Amino acid sequence: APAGGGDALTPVTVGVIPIADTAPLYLGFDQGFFEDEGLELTIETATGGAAIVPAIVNGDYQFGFSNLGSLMVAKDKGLPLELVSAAVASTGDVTSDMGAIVVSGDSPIETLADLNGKTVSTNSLNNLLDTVARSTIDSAGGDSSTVSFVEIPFPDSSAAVENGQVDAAFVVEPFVTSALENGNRVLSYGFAEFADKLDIAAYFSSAATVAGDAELVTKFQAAMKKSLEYAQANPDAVRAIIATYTETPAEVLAKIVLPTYPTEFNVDAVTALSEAALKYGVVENAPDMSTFLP
Amino acid sequence: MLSVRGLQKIYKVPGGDVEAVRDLTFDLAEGELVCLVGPSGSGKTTLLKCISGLMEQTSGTIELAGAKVTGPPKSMAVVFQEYGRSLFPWMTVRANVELPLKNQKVPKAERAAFVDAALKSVGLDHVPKSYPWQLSGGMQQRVAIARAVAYRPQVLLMDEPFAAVDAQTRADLEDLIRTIWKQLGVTILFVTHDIDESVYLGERVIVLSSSPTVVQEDLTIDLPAERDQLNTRALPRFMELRSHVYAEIQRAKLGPVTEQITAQRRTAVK
Amino acid sequence: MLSVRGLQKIYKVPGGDVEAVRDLTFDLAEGELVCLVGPSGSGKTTLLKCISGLMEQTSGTIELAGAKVTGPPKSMAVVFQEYGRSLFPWMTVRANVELPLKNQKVPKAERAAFVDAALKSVGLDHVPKSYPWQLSGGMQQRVAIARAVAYRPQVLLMDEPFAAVDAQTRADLEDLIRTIWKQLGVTILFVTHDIDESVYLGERVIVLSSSPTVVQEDLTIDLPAERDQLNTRALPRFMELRSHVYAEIQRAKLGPVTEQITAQRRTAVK
Amino acid sequence: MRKQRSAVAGPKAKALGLGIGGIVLFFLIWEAAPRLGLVSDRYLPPASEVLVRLGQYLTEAAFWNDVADTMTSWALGLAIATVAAIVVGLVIGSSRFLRRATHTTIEFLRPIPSVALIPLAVLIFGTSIESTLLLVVYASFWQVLLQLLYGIADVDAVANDTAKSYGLGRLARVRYVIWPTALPYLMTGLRLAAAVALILAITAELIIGTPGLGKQIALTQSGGAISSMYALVLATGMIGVLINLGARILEKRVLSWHPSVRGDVVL
Amino acid sequence: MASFRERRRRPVSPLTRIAYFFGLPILLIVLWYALSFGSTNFFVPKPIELAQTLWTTWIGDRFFDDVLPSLGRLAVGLFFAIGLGIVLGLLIGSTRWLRNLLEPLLEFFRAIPPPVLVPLLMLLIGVNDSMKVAVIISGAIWPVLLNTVEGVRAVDSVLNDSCRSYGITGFARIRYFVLPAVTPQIMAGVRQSLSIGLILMVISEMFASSSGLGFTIVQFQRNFAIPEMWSGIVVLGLIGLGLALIFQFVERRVLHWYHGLKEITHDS
Ligand SMILES: Nc1ncnc2c1ncn2[C@@H]1O[C@H](COP(=O)(O)OP(=O)(O)OP(=O)(O)O)[C@@H](O)[C@H]1O
Ligand SMILES: Nc1ncnc2c1ncn2[C@@H]1O[C@H](COP(=O)(O)OP(=O)(O)OP(=O)(O)O)[C@@H](O)[C@H]1O
Ligand SMILES: [Mg+2]
Ligand SMILES: [Mg+2]
Repeated sequence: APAGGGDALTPVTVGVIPIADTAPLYLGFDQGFFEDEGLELTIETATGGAAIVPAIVNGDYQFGFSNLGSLMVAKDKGLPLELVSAAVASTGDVTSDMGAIVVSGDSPIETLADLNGKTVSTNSLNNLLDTVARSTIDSAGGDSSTVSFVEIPFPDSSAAVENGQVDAAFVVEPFVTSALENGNRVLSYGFAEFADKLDIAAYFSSAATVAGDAELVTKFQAAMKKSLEYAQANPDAVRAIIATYTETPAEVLAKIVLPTYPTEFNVDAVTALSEAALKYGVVENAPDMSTFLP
Repeated sequence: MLSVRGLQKIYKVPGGDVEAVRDLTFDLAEGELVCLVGPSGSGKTTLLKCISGLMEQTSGTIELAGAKVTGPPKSMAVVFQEYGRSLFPWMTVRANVELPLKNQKVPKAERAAFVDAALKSVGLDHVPKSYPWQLSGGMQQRVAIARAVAYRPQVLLMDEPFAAVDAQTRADLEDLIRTIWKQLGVTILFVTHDIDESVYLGERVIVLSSSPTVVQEDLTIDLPAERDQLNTRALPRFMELRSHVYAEIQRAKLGPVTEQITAQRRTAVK
Repeated sequence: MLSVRGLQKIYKVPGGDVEAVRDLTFDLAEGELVCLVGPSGSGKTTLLKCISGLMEQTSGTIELAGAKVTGPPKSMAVVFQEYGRSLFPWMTVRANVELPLKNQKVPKAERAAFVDAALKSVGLDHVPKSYPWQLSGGMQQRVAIARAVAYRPQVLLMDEPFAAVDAQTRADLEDLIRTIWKQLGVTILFVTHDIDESVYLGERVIVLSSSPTVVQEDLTIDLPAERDQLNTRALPRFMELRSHVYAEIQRAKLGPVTEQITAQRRTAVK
Repeated sequence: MRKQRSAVAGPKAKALGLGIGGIVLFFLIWEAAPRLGLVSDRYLPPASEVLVRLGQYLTEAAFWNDVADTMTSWALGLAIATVAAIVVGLVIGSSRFLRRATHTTIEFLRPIPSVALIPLAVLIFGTSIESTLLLVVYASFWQVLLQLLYGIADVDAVANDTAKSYGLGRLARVRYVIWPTALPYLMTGLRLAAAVALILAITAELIIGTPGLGKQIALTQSGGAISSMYALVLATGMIGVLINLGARILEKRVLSWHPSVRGDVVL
Repeated sequence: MASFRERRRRPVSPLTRIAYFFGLPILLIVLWYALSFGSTNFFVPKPIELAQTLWTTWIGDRFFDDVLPSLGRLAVGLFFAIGLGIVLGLLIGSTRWLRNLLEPLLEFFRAIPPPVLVPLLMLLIGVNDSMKVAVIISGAIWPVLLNTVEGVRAVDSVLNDSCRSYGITGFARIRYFVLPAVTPQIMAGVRQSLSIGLILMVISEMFASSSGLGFTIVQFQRNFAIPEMWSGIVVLGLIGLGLALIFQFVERRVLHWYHGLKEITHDS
């Protein structure tokens, strides 16, 4: 197929979660990066893996977006999925990141070690966030086995913190910003604390697509690369595009901390994550980095 | 005791009103036993429902012991024409009869005695633990009668209470009603289709015209107070009275229109 | 036409069985009109339900036109004692009467004629569009009768069909039944509590004992075929027969035990 | 009791007034709760704010598109579920053998949450409307079926005997006796199912991400746009009220003979 | 004639009972086995695998840590849902102005999806067992409530007149007349509530929890432990079946008069 040719675009559907993390895809679509590669892109949204993963498996979608924890678990369980592209990573800045463990403004908790015996909420258990949280708590001299984690969706987390229903909450943007606005305090920027520019999520495809349609994958990777670079270079464009597909109020959007949009995985960080996942029992076998990453 | 004045009842039905009762006026003295006869559909059940305060009349007044009836009075018992539907299917026969007494907080021992006596008097002392739907039609009807009797009301309204029982039982029940009436001094209004029965039972027979209903005839039954099935029914006077009532009913069926002028006079057959 | 042999029916009730019918044997010839009388609770309704194939007997056989009854036969119509519950409240009077004919695929015009005639004959041609629950008890019962009449069955079972209608209407309906019987040659089994009615209507009267039930008496009514309300009822023979039936019923109420030996003979009063 | 019957001022207007009164009362409480500081207005904004937001929504074409999407899956799903449940119910309900044979299976399947079936639905149908429909149908089917089975059991023995004795066959009895008796139960089942279908239509959109009110709610939730979210929830509730209104009108028509509608028992 | 046979009340032998109980399920399992025989799809479980998973997953600690607490909450939730449903249903059904006042409001709440309602309840009640119980009540109450209201509105007019004429009013009327009369319909509602309660038990544990049957199932689903997830669903089904059996036992006692009246034969 002629690259950039307008006559025979290959249709491709990508299933994503409509959050700031997936802004590059939307930008790439806007900028025509996918069309340039001969792809006719359709973006489908869902709230989580429950719908995206089966849709990839049955070929409804060609590519999907998922957090790295889920992908490790999926591979561990033997799901025929393959990572194809980096997607989003933390800023690596321990003073300002897109994800943070927050406590209420008047909380006596000052350090991660103070969380011993306390309750912490994340959006999903046995996954990326609680693995990172456990790991950072333990590194900070606490004992994560005494911390009880509960699941609370991000939007409801800061209410739970303020009402004292949990002692701390691990949230991501835009809820970090709104938590700070409402007088809460960041205990730790967990991702940055854990590793430098930790990859949070990735684009993936099914093993069948990767093996059977290498050309498509290559095109997608190329378009993704351009999109990620563009996003990394144009934070204002990112903020502008987020406003089009989310309902985040504009005043909040202007203040949120944007993540990094890397084109390559941070192998060290991902390896550290996989080791932590093994350590905390999220996976049974640590993924082999040479085959796990594209 | 009971006074009905200018009673009118119009049923509001989608597609036109039905004037069931046009203009009824009559009185019952305390302790009277009056039978009500009239063609099918003439409004007897309607009248009873109004008297018992279960339904509001369209116009006219009903007074019981000097007070206007606006809701079901305490001291009144009704035996409904639809006996099958008036018993509680989730209660045994005994519980059905006992319920109104229990509700009146009659002491347990007394209650048991009343219930037993009532069931015995209608010949159902062998089935107290059965459920109504395990009984024959006539037996169900007798349970309803027993319930009314056990309640010992001051006023008893009965709507064709013996329709489903056999001739022999019917005769027994007729005597039962007269006994209760005499013993307890209860005021009874008794609807029946059996002309002989109305004459045998009543001290007075009110004949209703066909719908829209007025009182067509109000007949005093001047038979001796002591009545018995064989002798009373053989009296020539009994025969006269029953023929008279029969003739009135036949006349009633022809319609009320021509009768209205003479309708409300109170006659006694000479 | 109809042959009942050694019929027994035991109701299984938690806490003991009820032997409603013990041993019934009788025959109905084609085109016969037989009345069935018996004390309240003696099993008449039970018997009718068995004959109509609605309930399975415990033992014994029922044959209709030579074939064993195992389910409701097509050519049979039943008027139930619980008339109120046998009418469909979601249908108008007309639709209730029409339904069985519609189900038989009777052509529309013919159907309308049958229904109109039947409603007219029971005096209800003025309320075809009413719903059953808008009618008085007697009217409901007449709707049920009209339905059976309009159906033109070969066998007609009626369970106290005139219990709720007034004397005059009752007389008219009695004559209606005899007319239909003669005109259409239908076989009729008619349950009644009115002894005069049984004698006036029937060609034969079967008297049942009280429960557990046997046939106590099977009496041929040797009155002239042409009957009319005034003259027939005045016949001395009518009086004799009705006294005889009355005596039998009284005897029946005493219980079946002492009667069993003589029970099943077929008598004719001399 | 008597007073109500002789009520002159149109009882319909009165009923409507009371209904609106109830809603107004609710809004007042809602308005007061955040204003009095019982809950933080950041998590539960006062009613007025939400109503204003809803007012804005009502002028947006996108909102109406979402409503149309949701109502399409709702209507289709409910229709399929109802028809299927009626057919299955009438077949099972009128045969003792089937009733007994299917009992275990039905009781086993009923408590399975539709939400748990999402992966399976997506696997089979992808993320198209069929997936949403599967969930909607699965959840609302049981409501109608069960009500219908109880309705069929409620058939009056005498009425049924009457029909049998007049030679009405099984089909005719279903048509003329069983169906009308079960109808009131069915109407209740339909009202239950209508709400469940709406809930599932929205939940499915919320999770699978097919367009509709549910997706919009998910977006407002994950975007932290609280008043918008409550405005959409309010819209959902109002759709529920409208659906019920429709059900009541339908009920008045098809159950005019039934005591609950004809109202001999004035309560 | 099949219809005729319906009336026959033969004592049911235990063997036929067992046959009826297991017949169709076994048939379906065999069918499922045959259909899934060649399948390699990750999301489609196979009967034997599932049976093994069922055993290894749910027997042991998990039963006490996850299943029992959930059942406890379910029991409390159902108790209140049914109780409240009946009480409110009687009130609303027998008071016209109350019905007019509340009906739109109730319909409003009925239409709100639990996933949206849960955060609100979390806000108002907190993250605890009461919240989960509240979620169960918020969904399971409707079938009982609606059925009770409709039942009360349709009570037999002659029975109602009988009560009134004997002066049976107020509480006695409810106790002896309305409640028993409505029981058949209440039971239909209760039966629906049981399974809805179970479903909401799962949904309530999808939020703000760290244990429970629903939580575990959702975890399995999210972590692609597909056979385990299906086994959890089977557990739900089995609980539903268990509830249905208990229910049937109760219903038979409470409604024996009704079954006699309607000539319903007891089965299975
Ligand atoms: N609910 C109702 N709606 C409309 N019309 C009614 C209603 N109830 C009764 N009627 C009409 O009122 C008239 C009188 O009925 P009612 O039941 O009082 O008669 P009745 O004298 O008791 O007759 P019967 O001896 O047959 O029982 C009838 O014409 C009947 O059709
Ligand atoms: N479903 C039932 N369960 C138990 N016993 C019953 C049932 N139906 C009827 N019986 C009993 O069977 C006997 C006969 O009842 P049936 O209804 O046949 O009498 P009947 O002759 O029609 O009486 P009636 O003239 O009073 O209508 C009665 O003793 C009754 O209690
Ligand atoms: Mg009447
Ligand atoms: Mg009988």
